[in-house]
Amino acid sequence: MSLDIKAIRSHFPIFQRETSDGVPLVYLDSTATSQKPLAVIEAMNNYYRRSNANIHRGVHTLAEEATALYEAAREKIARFINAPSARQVIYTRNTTESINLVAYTWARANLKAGDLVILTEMEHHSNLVPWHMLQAERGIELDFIPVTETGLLDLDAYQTLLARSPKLVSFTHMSNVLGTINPAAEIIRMAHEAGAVTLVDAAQSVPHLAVDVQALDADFLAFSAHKMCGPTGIGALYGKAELLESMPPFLGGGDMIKEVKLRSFRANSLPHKFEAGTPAIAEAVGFGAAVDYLASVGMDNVTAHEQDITEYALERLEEIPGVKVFGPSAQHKGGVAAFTLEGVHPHDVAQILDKDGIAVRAGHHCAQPLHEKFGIPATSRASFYLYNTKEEVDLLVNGIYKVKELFG
Amino acid sequence: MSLDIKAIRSHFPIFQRETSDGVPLVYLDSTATSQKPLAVIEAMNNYYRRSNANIHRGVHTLAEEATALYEAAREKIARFINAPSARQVIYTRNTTESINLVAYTWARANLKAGDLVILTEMEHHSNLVPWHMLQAERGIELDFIPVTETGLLDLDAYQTLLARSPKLVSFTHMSNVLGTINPAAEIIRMAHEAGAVTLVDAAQSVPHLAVDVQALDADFLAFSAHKMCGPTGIGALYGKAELLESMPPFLGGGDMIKEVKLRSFRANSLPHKFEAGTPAIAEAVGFGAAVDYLASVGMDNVTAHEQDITEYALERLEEIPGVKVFGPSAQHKGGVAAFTLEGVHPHDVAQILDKDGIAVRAGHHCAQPLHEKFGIPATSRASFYLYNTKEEVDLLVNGIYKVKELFG
Amino acid sequence: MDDLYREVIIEHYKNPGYRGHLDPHNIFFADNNPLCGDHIEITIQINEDETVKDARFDGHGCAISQASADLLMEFIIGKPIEEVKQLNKQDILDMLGIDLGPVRLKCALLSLKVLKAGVYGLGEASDSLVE
Amino acid sequence: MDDLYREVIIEHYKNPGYRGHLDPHNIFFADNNPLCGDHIEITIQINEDETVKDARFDGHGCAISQASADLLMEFIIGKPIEEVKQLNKQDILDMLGIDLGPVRLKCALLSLKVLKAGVYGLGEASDSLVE
Ligand SMILES: Cc1ncc(COP(=O)(O)O)c(C=O)c1O
Ligand SMILES: Cc1ncc(COP(=O)(O)O)c(C=O)c1O
Repeated sequence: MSLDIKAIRSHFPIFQRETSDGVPLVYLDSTATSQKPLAVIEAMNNYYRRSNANIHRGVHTLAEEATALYEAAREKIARFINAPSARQVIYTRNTTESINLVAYTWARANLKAGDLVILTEMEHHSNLVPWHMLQAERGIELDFIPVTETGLLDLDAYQTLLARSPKLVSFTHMSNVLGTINPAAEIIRMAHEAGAVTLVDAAQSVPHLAVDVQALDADFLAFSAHKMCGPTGIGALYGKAELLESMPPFLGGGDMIKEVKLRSFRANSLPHKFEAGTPAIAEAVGFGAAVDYLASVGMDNVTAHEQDITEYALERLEEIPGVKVFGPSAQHKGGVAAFTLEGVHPHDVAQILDKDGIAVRAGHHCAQPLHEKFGIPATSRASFYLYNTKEEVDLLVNGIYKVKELFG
Repeated sequence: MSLDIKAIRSHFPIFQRETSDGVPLVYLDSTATSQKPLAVIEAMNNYYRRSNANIHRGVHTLAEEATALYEAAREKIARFINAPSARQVIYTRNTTESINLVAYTWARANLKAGDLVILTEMEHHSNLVPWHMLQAERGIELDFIPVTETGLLDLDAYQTLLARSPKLVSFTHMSNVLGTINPAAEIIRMAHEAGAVTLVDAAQSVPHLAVDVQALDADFLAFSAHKMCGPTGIGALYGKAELLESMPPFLGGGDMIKEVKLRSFRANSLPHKFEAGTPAIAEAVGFGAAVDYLASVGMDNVTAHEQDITEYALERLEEIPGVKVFGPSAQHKGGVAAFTLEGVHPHDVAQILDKDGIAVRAGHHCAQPLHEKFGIPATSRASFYLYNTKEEVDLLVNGIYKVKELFG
Repeated sequence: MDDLYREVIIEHYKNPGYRGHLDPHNIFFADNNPLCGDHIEITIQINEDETVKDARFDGHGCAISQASADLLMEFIIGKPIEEVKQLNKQDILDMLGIDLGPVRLKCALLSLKVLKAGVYGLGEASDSLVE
Repeated sequence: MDDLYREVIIEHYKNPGYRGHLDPHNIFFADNNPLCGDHIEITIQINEDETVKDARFDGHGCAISQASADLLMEFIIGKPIEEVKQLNKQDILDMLGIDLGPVRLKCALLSLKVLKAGVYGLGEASDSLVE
């Protein structure tokens, strides 16, 4: 089934805007953050207009409504990733906080000097820096699954690394630069055979692919609402129940406790143990609405549509002299095309495209080591989501020709 | 000047709702969370409908708009508390995260076993549990400024505690149960004389009083947007520049870095050093709008109005046989009245009031040790904000008489 | 006044029929609701044929928690233990004759949680007993 | 095409007049923009009367950063050092003849930052030099 893109675009109010007079928005930056459908904006709107109250301990009508909405959203998110139970879904601010939560709690409780953590060369800074910090603090060791010239993970090298008995394998499900969709189930199976716990950075996969945490057998999985049609300010960490239960709490404060004395406390049960203080309530409601929206479109349809556009985009981009697209071929790849244009800096490319309303990102996309690996300081990146069209790819390509002309 | 409450109430869409058929909302739970004016709801709305993009590194129009909005809000918040510069305002999720940030970074870098941290007996769990956790991890010592029978801090006892050379004095500016407004400037001056750093839990003060961090000479000051007409999901930590600069980062990831290599990173400058990953962008915009709204009303007007209502409420409540209000007299107190009604559990009080649309909170209000001190498991709490009226106090009092009748 | 505080609840709260302590007893269990400090303890005597001979509760807390406990004790007397083990949330709501939000539900279910932990001979009362 | 990429910018980017390296020189300084990897280094010769005798930049990066550097070198030759120390953001924007958002502003100001760190003899180039 192919998506009715016209209908879908009409769900997103931002597409009514022009970036400057008469210039419509061509938004090709969903990998950084997605746009939001009206249903999500309105869900939060209604929350603030009708049900806003602090949650959990309130007896009054508003507090009960707010609590019910907040927890119903958690159920929706749990179903969306096929978590066995909603209490295994912890609300965080974003993928970054989800990963840090694991680094501060599970990792600090379980890793000691010399213990090996395996990452990959294509990680986002969010899945590098928390481990750098732990390395500096604890003396853990880090090693990296190499990325091949074509932008895939080198699984043979991974097999070799596993012989060193890592305690944790933490990797991105989909690269935000190369677009590579990594074989997560296989990476996890191999890690488990070697006795390691796994963390999946699913910031780019949950928004774009049907992700089933039980089929993957993931131990931890982190993602952000803002990349999947949801609001900023909220993300999630999924974890296996026995791991989450065994972990010490992260932030201390209201709601994460069962009982507080002047000099001690007892932690609450899941998921509250990891949610200290007044949470992002309206944002949880919006997150739930986003998941409803994506589920109504159907994740398989979303993936198929993106695949279709990406194939077309790669074809068109590669025909432009001087353009080099990074990453694997379309079949291993999500809706991301990071490229360089010979003789023109990515910032100039992005800025000139912007004058035609075309929003692409330029820079290292929070993946500096990966850019270093490919010997470039920066790329321009176009990325696609359910609301993008082939016509927009054509506009991008025309825009790049204009850039070439200007710098020719 | 007295507030035009009718106009103010018209700014808050939620007051158009009824809690059940024909029963209007009497919202007396602003200490838990405040309601939101239309200006705040619409600011976020517009952000999502027009400018939504990820910030900081984007070159395209939307990214620049979003970045400008996000940083302009920081400037507004800095001005609102008279911070010397906006880079001293760190966005967090809430007061709780702000306090934990200090506990995880400044405190873990500066406190060792045996070092004394002074808290008070009237702290919210948010300013207890982070220190319990550090006590368990590090062996720091905790001691507490006692609360007198009338609900004030015992400053003589504090003076005695200071002789033990504490490293940190962390205290609430205003109690969320007793309503006590503590003499923050004096507490800080005394702490500084003893060589201690200070952290002010300003969750209840910044929403209700004009707070000037420079006049207070506070080292750190924590507050939440949701209690001051702003959205959920965002709060702030103010800190003195030299302290913030000397502190190690908290969460690792995108945006908080200057440079990332495969095995190391360099932290970014303030405020970004402490803001890892995609932040709560829409919420920052809403936070800025909330600060604009409060500034337009005038914080002195807000305080005066609340004082007026509180005086009236204390008068009316204390005339009800069997009612006992906790905390000091109105002149030392913000807009909070926590009370017990003889023979009736606070949960029952709250629930019966709710049937008349009156929203009060019942429980320990995340201040269990304080309740223990007063020998009660729970209280009912009515709290007031700029939109409350004396008529609402009358409805509360009538409601309590109904409860008495029912249980009589 | 309203169905939440139906007369029966206030009546059972103010004049409980089954408040007290049985000695000797076959089953004893106690727990509290940490959210509000409600406390319930129960003592139960059992007949040779595995039915409830007598039952009492003691404790303090809100009208909902105390009335539920009283109604529950009344209900189980004479019932087979096997049947007591099957009691669930809905049974309590039926006894109270009202609907409750999530926070007050905890109050209402405290006595059932304590009862079931007791009859199952568990070391700890868990929320999952009453779901 | 549009005022951001005015011909003068593209022209200075493609055919810079002051790209190079002076030897001997009185001042040398180098820095990069960590966001995009742009790199600028400058060498400057100074006359006895404290005016700029000659100036060159080298480096790589976007058109904005490289053109600004070229325009800046052209501008300062012959000027008193004291005047060079006073240059600020607006001067660069005037040379470019365009307005810039916050991200691209960093590109535009990189050469000024490097220049000022050099003439002030600082160990490190800080953003506050060009505000
Ligand atoms: C005095 C005080 N401190 C801290 C907090 C915690 O605020 P938040 O839940 O927004 O983190 C509260 C809110 O209830 C409070 O009243
Ligand atoms: C692969 C990957 N991991 C992690 C992140 C960080 O997500 P967030 O900024 O929402 O924490 C991103 C977002 O850019 C990403 O693409």
